[in-house]
Amino acid sequence: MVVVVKAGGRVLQKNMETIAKSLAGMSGEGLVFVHGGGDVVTEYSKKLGITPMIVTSPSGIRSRYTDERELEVYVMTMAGKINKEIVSAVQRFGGKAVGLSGVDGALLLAERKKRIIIVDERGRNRVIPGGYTGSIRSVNSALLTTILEGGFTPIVAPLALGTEGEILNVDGDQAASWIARSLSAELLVFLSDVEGVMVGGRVVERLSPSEALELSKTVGPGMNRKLALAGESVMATVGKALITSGLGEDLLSRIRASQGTVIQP
Amino acid sequence: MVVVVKAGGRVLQKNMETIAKSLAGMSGEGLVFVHGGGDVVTEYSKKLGITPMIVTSPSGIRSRYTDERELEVYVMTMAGKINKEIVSAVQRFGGKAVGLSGVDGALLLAERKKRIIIVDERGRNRVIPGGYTGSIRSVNSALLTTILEGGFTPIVAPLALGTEGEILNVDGDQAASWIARSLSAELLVFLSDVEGVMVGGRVVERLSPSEALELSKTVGPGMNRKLALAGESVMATVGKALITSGLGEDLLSRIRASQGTVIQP
Amino acid sequence: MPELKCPVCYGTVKVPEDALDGELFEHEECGAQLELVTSNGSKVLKLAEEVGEDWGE
Amino acid sequence: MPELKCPVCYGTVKVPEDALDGELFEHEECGAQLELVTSNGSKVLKLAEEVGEDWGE
Ligand SMILES: [Zn+2]
Ligand SMILES: [Zn+2]
Repeated sequence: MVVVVKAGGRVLQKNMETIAKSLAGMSGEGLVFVHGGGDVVTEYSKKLGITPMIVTSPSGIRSRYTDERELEVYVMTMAGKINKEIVSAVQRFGGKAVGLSGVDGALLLAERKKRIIIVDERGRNRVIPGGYTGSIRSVNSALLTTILEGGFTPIVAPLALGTEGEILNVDGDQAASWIARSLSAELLVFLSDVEGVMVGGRVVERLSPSEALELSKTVGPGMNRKLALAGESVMATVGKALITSGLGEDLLSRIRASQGTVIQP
Repeated sequence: MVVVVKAGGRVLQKNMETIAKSLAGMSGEGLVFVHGGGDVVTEYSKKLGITPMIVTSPSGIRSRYTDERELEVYVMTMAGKINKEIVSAVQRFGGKAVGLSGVDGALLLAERKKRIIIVDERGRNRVIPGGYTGSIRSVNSALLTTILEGGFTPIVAPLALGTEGEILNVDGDQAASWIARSLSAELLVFLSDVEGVMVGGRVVERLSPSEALELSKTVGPGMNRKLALAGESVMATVGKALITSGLGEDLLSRIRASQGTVIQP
Repeated sequence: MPELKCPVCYGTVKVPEDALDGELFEHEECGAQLELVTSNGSKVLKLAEEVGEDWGE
Repeated sequence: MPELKCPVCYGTVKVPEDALDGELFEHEECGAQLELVTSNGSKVLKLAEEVGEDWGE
């Protein structure tokens, strides 16, 4: 039984201790944790005098544009600072954690965009050279399986290897979804800063994968991506997906009771 | 059969491609690689406006004094930038590498100095609060064994867990020696920027462990530590230690032919 | 508003004065996705290809 | 050069004018390793303990 849990940087900053404690509580049960941390990358980019460039795609997806200098900060922050902070925190609570990135054991292979379309500051579509970001194309789950069988909990930073062996920045939600699919996970959990997918001020409790894909077209940015990935994952090999809050104290019971939005056939 | 190889930051910066290629050539043969990188840490500390403080102990050992901000840069640079650069480079040459630090799987446990003695700028001995550096006390080799058995080459950054679960900066040579001892390595290699231990302008080709310890008292800083660790490791469980140059193209054949200074009973 | 030639249907495409290199235009008449480029010092339209949306954390 | 009392043998220890807190002195008479500290505004010597050399990369 494998459970893949993803938490973004904002949730981690707000609730690190509880999350680490919960991960320690699930450690040894086939848990894989994937983290984000874009805000911390931005903070360190600023400290190093690099102005982060956020690009918006024509379909409204906002993402960081990663040049060579930003990639360096991205790697240092994600695979260095954030990853090792989580690993040491999980171990303080008695878990056995191993920090990894998609680069290690060629875990995540991604394709880099040579050219990307952005909506520029005047609201017009434009083509620019692609930065060091990648879209995941395959997972080598051998390393994860080895580490899980050794009784350790992998803590994965969202990096990937490009086709020329270069390091790339990949989306953490996408990384979690690909890992869950490659391991045929029983459960994929997205820890967000809201209780679940909200429609009309209320949490949607249950969605089929196709309903999730349909609803992903109308919900706000951030949640749209999670919802689409949740739907696609369950359509593939994942048993169930859960979008729930990563804030609050009762994280483990929320996950075990599937509180939030459940995506299931 | 286990071989532990250590290279410092300067050697890595000068000869990264050849080292990565050599590691890839030894990958899957029970290889563990430990890296340094102090110079790169200094570079990033400066970029972030932190002035590095180098302290000298009464016995003449110079080391970086690590405060909380410096530790952060240390973790980002060592476990983030340098570690993932080596991992991706080894994989470009066909190796299967996994980046780790002493924090992962509680691989290296260290004791932090609460108070340390330094020789101050006036040449006088003084006690100051200890920084975030640790002296290694034990190794949990379970994670290394798991990863080696999976056919991967661990690439280890010199971090350790303190007794309160905090992250500490530890010496890379010390880390390599402890890992080699815990795995009863057949061979421990220190890649340096000289051909071996020099006495009277010539490389000393062979030393017994006790001769190594004796000579460590008279050779220059940097080499003295390697020589002492080599002697202690071979006195414990390590078959043989080799201090050789990490520069040049023929790294793999130098190691296989034991060119340099061999420490062996 | 300058008028440029569509390389697909050879029809006319209106492009804003302040259009920049890399800017994309869909030619409504033929449906082609066109990209503004500077070729030998003058602005021309070429078929946009091999582009995707950006991904990344 | 001020003279301070050794807390081990109660003998006299000579300390330089510019000595700083944390500075270490070996009392030759008794061999004690002593540390200069400020206590209630005045400089005194106490037995130095639990100190080691620094290690680290
Ligand atoms: Zn046309
Ligand atoms: Zn005395």
